[in-house]
Amino acid sequence: MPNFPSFLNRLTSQNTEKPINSPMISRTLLILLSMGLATFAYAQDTDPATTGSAVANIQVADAAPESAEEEASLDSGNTAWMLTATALVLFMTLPGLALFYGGLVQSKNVLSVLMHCFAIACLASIIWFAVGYSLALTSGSGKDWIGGQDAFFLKHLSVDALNGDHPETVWIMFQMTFAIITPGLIVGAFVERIKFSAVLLFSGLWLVVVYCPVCYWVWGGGWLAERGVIDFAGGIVVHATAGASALTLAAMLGRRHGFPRNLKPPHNPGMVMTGAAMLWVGWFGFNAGSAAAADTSAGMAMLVTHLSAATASLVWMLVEWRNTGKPGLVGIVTGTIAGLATITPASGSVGPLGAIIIGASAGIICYYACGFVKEKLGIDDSLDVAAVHGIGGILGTLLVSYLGWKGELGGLGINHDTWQD
Amino acid sequence: MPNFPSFLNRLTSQNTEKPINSPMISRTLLILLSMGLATFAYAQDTDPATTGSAVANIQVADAAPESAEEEASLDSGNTAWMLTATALVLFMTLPGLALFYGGLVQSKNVLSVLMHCFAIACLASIIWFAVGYSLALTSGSGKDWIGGQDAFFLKHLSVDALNGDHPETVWIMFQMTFAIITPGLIVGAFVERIKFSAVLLFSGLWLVVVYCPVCYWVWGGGWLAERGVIDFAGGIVVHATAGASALTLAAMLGRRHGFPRNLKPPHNPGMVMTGAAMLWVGWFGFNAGSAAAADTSAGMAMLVTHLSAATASLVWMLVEWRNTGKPGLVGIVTGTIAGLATITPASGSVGPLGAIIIGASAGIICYYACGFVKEKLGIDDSLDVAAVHGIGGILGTLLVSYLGWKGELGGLGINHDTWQD
Amino acid sequence: MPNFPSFLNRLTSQNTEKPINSPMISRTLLILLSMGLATFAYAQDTDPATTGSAVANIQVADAAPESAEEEASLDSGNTAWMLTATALVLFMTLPGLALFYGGLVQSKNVLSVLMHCFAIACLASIIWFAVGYSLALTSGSGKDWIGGQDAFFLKHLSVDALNGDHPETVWIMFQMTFAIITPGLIVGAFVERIKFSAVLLFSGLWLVVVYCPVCYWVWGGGWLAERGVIDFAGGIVVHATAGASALTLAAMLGRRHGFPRNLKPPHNPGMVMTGAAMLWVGWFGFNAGSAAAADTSAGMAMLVTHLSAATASLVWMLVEWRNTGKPGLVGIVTGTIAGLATITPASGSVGPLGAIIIGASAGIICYYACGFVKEKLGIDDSLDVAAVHGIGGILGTLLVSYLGWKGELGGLGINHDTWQD
Amino acid sequence: MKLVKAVIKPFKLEEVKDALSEIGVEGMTVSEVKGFGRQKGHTEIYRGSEYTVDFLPKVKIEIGVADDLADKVVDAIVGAAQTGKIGDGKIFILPMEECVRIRTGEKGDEAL
Amino acid sequence: MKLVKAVIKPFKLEEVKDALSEIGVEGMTVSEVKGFGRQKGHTEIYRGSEYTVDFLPKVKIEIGVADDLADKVVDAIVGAAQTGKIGDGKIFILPMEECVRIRTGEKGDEAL
Amino acid sequence: MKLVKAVIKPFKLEEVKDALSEIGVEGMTVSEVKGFGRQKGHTEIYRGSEYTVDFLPKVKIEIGVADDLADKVVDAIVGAAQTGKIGDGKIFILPMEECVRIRTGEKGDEAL
Ligand SMILES: Nc1ncnc2c1ncn2[C@@H]1O[C@H](COP(=O)(O)OP(=O)(O)O)[C@@H](O)[C@H]1O
Ligand SMILES: Nc1ncnc2c1ncn2[C@@H]1O[C@H](COP(=O)(O)OP(=O)(O)O)[C@@H](O)[C@H]1O
Ligand SMILES: Nc1ncnc2c1ncn2[C@@H]1O[C@H](COP(=O)(O)OP(=O)(O)O)[C@@H](O)[C@H]1O
Repeated sequence: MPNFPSFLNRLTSQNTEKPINSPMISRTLLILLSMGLATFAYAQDTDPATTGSAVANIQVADAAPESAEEEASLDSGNTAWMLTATALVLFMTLPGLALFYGGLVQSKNVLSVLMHCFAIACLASIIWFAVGYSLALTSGSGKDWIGGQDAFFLKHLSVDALNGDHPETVWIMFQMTFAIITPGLIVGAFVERIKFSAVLLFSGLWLVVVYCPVCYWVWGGGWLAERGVIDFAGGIVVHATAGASALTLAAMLGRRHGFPRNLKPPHNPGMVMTGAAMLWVGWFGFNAGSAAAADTSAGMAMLVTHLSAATASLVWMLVEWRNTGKPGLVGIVTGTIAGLATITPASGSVGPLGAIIIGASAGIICYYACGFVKEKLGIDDSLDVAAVHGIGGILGTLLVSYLGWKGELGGLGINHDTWQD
Repeated sequence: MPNFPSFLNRLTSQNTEKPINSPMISRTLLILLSMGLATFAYAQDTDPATTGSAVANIQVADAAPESAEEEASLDSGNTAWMLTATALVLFMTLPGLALFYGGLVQSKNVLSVLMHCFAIACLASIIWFAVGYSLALTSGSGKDWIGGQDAFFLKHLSVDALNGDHPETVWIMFQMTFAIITPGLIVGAFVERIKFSAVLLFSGLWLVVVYCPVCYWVWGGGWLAERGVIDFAGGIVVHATAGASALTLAAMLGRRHGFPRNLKPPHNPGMVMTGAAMLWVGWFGFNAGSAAAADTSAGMAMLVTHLSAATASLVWMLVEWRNTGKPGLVGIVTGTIAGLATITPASGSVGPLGAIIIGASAGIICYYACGFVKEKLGIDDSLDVAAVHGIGGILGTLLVSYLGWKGELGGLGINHDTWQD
Repeated sequence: MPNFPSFLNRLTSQNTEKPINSPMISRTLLILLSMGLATFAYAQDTDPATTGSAVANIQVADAAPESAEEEASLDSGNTAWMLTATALVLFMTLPGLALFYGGLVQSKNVLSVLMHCFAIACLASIIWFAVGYSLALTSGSGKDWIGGQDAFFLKHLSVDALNGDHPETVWIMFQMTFAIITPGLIVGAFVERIKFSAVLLFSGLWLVVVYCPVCYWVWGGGWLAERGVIDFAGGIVVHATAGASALTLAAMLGRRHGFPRNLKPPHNPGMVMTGAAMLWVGWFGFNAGSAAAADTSAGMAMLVTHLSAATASLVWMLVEWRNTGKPGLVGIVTGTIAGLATITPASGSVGPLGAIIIGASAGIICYYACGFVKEKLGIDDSLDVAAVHGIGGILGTLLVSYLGWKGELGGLGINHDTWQD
Repeated sequence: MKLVKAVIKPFKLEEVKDALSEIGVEGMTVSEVKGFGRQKGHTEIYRGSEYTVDFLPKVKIEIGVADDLADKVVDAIVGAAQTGKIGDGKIFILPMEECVRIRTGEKGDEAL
Repeated sequence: MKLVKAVIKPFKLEEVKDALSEIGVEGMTVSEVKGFGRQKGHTEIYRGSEYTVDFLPKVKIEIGVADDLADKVVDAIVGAAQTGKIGDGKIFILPMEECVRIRTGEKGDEAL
Repeated sequence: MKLVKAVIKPFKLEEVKDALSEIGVEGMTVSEVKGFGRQKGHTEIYRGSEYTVDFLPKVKIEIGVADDLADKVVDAIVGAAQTGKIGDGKIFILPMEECVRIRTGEKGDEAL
């Protein structure tokens, strides 16, 4: 990757204002790393109280298929829910995310954004099959920063292998849909000014170089998992990585022509709303599916996910109403996504009142983060991936320490004695 | 609420023709009450034969979580289905209902309608969390017209509480999606002539003042439940209340400019169709989910729901074809919704042939009801909420007495001996 | 049906270029038959090795409800999944297929296409209730080419009848959604040049005369089932029949004005993408639901379905990129559908690597088949039903012999010893 | 003959149409346009960023009229479309040499 | 030079374009418009209520032509767009003072 | 007074608008049109079949100007919209008899 900058230079379409300069690359890679590490470190700092249960929260703890095979037997109810959750998470990307992003750009760019989302989904699927699952979720490498190679091309797979009490095939598919949506989210950072071939190349590389390792660290049994980081459904793995990478990439690519004073408004708020609604519904699969079972944990995850989304939507709407004089459709649904991203890491560990607090924080903080990134940092993170997903994912990871079970404020709305996971 | 009319007067946007006059309020409140009571009374009159089983049909009969907790244990299959059904019912409102209504209005009002649906969904969620669930579905008040206050802010909730054999969290979420869609339906009555702040205020109040009590009466163990009213999935609770309130509200608000001779046709029938299709799919969760289990009752509910929708669609289309010379997309999908609303209260008690009869009745009666409300009553119930949902819900409640199990015509298509619930 | 041609002649709207001539009918009926038989024969030729397991693959093997009733008991997990799968398959047609087709035509025809899809869905539901289920999936006739008549109007149905370990009602509904989408697929052959009444008449007749028998042959215990044909989820029953009939019908109806040199391009690629994404998600219900349980077979079916779709999309995109200089949204999503149709018959018998091979073949072969049908055969199969679904379904049926379990190449990626169904 | 071209605010279309019908104008052709003028575009705020909307939606009406009717048409439009607020629009009057009714081939004032 | 402005039924666009190409017209500009005229709008019935559709979809074609070609252009349009039914549309001919081809800066008949 | 009508490539709209603002033009009316001209349409290939796209998207700008400003306007447009590639579009200049500002009723050059 030494000539990555010049390569990017060549592939970038002519729409950018600021050419990419090589020293910037090293700087931004540093930013990426430091942001990432800061998050994790912080998460770790404040988490000791929860260490004990956190490992159990991480649903891959018992995911090593070989060991599970003999004793466990298939539970049709849990399997039914995991199959459904997989369909829901795919639905988030196709067509949910595609419509959400497609509606936010200018009308002349809508087809290109849809194409990005769709092609990335296909590409990520193949990469997950080829190397991703193996590197991200199987042990066997003996290392704590990357998974093994035994499951390349899923060659290890037998049809009746189980992961816990559902088939391993379902687990591979469910996690695949996470690997699909994460690079899809980053699309929001570079819309309207990048070549299609560059999108494919970047997304493919990113999945292998960034997503798989981080996924292994947190869910695959890597060093963060060992230190007890809580990330129920992907606040770090999905949203923080996507947000940090989006920021880095947006800074590297430069700004769109006309940024920040002369941009075109979202061409189709109705399309944005439709996409956001699909993301909301699909997120039930994302968070409640991360319980890996149709059980009380899944039920609570769905409830808090929904409450956080609803609260963040209303709070965002009210802030916008106060600041601009009228509430808007694009605003309220952006609040929804902020609320959903923020509850994601916490959805296994907080109660209803905790969810309301998380949602309200998301509505305010992500709102101001949007302005901060674009106005203060001057980075054209076009569809606010960093401000909504990145900040949201990090915020949720931090809040869970205070709001979660046995955290400082107590698991609000949850009976302490009966809460066990 | 003594100054409600003048309040409404202030909040109404300038689009109306007829100002609201105070005496009208009392009159319409009377209409609302009488309509409601008439329905319930009628339902009760004709229902004695079914009293025994009706209580069992009402899925909240055994929903008092405290009592169920000890003996029952969680069934993962039923939980899986209830999680799925919840996602499906949310999908009905977001984006289903929003698109359905959005396509029916003029293009300049589409964003406002989408905003109404979305914001109401968020608001209803928070209200359900704060007071709704408690007032509508928990006992403990000792009264037969309103529920208890122990579950305000869900403070009673423990993560492993069960409702029957699925988590109480799931039950709260499932019922929340009903509380979301019902005020959403009423949006159809006041589109194109109301201020956004008035929508929020009305919907919030309505949920607490109308929906929660009626829900308690029928499903929460209130006086109607005691008298054996059959309302499997919400013919009374959801559709009749929404329809009656829509009619009242439309009468109070006055007519749109140009009503009835100079209105603009639906701006986007394709959007209407998309929304209706999503409502259809989501309705499987609504009706079959009301069985509260993945069992034979859910299976039959899904089958009859589908048959009624298909029949009503075709019948509506044929009536329109005969009356206007050509079948239209808006017509056929309105028939679908009529068929779905009408089968709702009956979907736990009729067989396939019963569903065909219900669907055919819905197709004809709701078709003519549309004309009746607008032309004869002269009420600008803009998107025909009363004619389609109100009449549909009431019609289904009446028909179930004749078509349902042990009703006068017998449960058509169902083997009497083996039908037990 | 002797005057079928002249009947069609009368009902065709004036948009066609080439009048239908009677001799053509016999010719095309011959084509249809021969195409169909060729497929089946071929499938049979190469299948002996799999005969043993094939019958088990066909999920109707144990579907005779009477026999299953006593011993089996309901499994809530499997029932939950079948209820969900049913909702997903309905979602494929409404609104998935409708939007997919609607976006491909000229803007002036979009409403008519949506209307076709919607009305056919309703009509097929009623026919399935009245005679279809009985003729297609019940025995009792004693014949090997058509089912019995005992289940006309579902008069045999008792509410607690089981099919295997899920309710028979669910089975009827699940299969009904297949009967809905298949005539819906054929819509693509005659868009933009047929009267609405002709569509209804043709679709109704086609369902009874073509679909029900073929369904019985393969899934209902008919002569093809007896010979061990593998068709897990409908490669023959759904896609090959739809494709062959589409070709026949397109040839009979003649070409659209301006075919092939002066056609209008798809009016809304974004709508096409939205529909295709919904088809993709829904297809999980189609294929994994065909396992009739939430088990390892369903999990593997979902995994291979997804991999085939992703591979075919990328391959189609690359071929188009090479041939035309730029990749397009309509192209990549057509590849998706090709990959999904092709894996359908094989989704119960191949592993991940087999799915990749099937997807890649679909991407290339269906791509060139589109050109072949339109340019070489000169048949205006307007939305390429034959090339994508017909060729796809046949291709998958052929490939499964080589790639499936114990087929010549072995079940790639599947551990032979543990693969049992 | 004249061709009168008026650019008005969209929500005034119905009123203008009615006013024109009243003075006997039987035909007009309408299109959606975007206007740029003294009424500067507004800014919309999405997610904390400002977006400038330069071009505002307007409706353009074209009416072919006989010479003597032109002034009445202009008055009718001004009467119906005026709000007194900036952005009300403009009327342009162009000379027209000939008019043909396609259905009949009629020419001149007959064809209007 | 003249500017010929024709309002026709949308489905006649292809035929008019072909007819114009035949007589050597190489350029034209087309837009979607709504027409109001003798061909009154129709009513559509949705859910038992009547909706009046006043404005019917039409297509407007603008063609800049040299003076001597104007009549041939009008004839070609009339020939191709005529159905004889009400609502066939109108052709307006306006005087044009100048025409410029942006690519080259050419002026006058050259630029057409 | 003149009515200047320019058909340009859509992505040049911003630049033309800026160029016109610079020379003091304060108003214009813009619409989306389809153009047919020397720049023949292209073919698009979907699923192995060719589709011909005859009409290309263009933007039409209409500007009412005082007589003496017309040439400057034309030059500004040519300057901003020229790419030198085929399909750059045309400018038509029509005589205009009168202009009315609806808001005030002003007429003539005042109203522009
Ligand atoms: N010189 C012009 N040429 C063409 N159209 C114009 C011109 N000036 C104004 N318009 C049109 O008239 C509309 C209203 O003009 P504007 O200057 O905003 O307000 P007012 O007419 O009240 O002074 C503009 O949006 C534009 O469409
Ligand atoms: N005076 C007019 N000015 C501008 N456009 C007109 C005028 N009269 C008619 N049109 C246009 O011509 C179309 C056809 O006119 P109409 O009166 O309906 O039929 P016909 O041309 O057959 O008499 C109308 O829809 C309108 O677009
Ligand atoms: N005679 C004409 N009348 C009206 N519009 C024209 C005429 N000729 C060209 N145009 C418009 O100008 C655009 C560009 O013209 P074209 O011939 O393609 O390129 P160029 O102007 O570079 O020669 C066309 O798309 C069309 O919209």
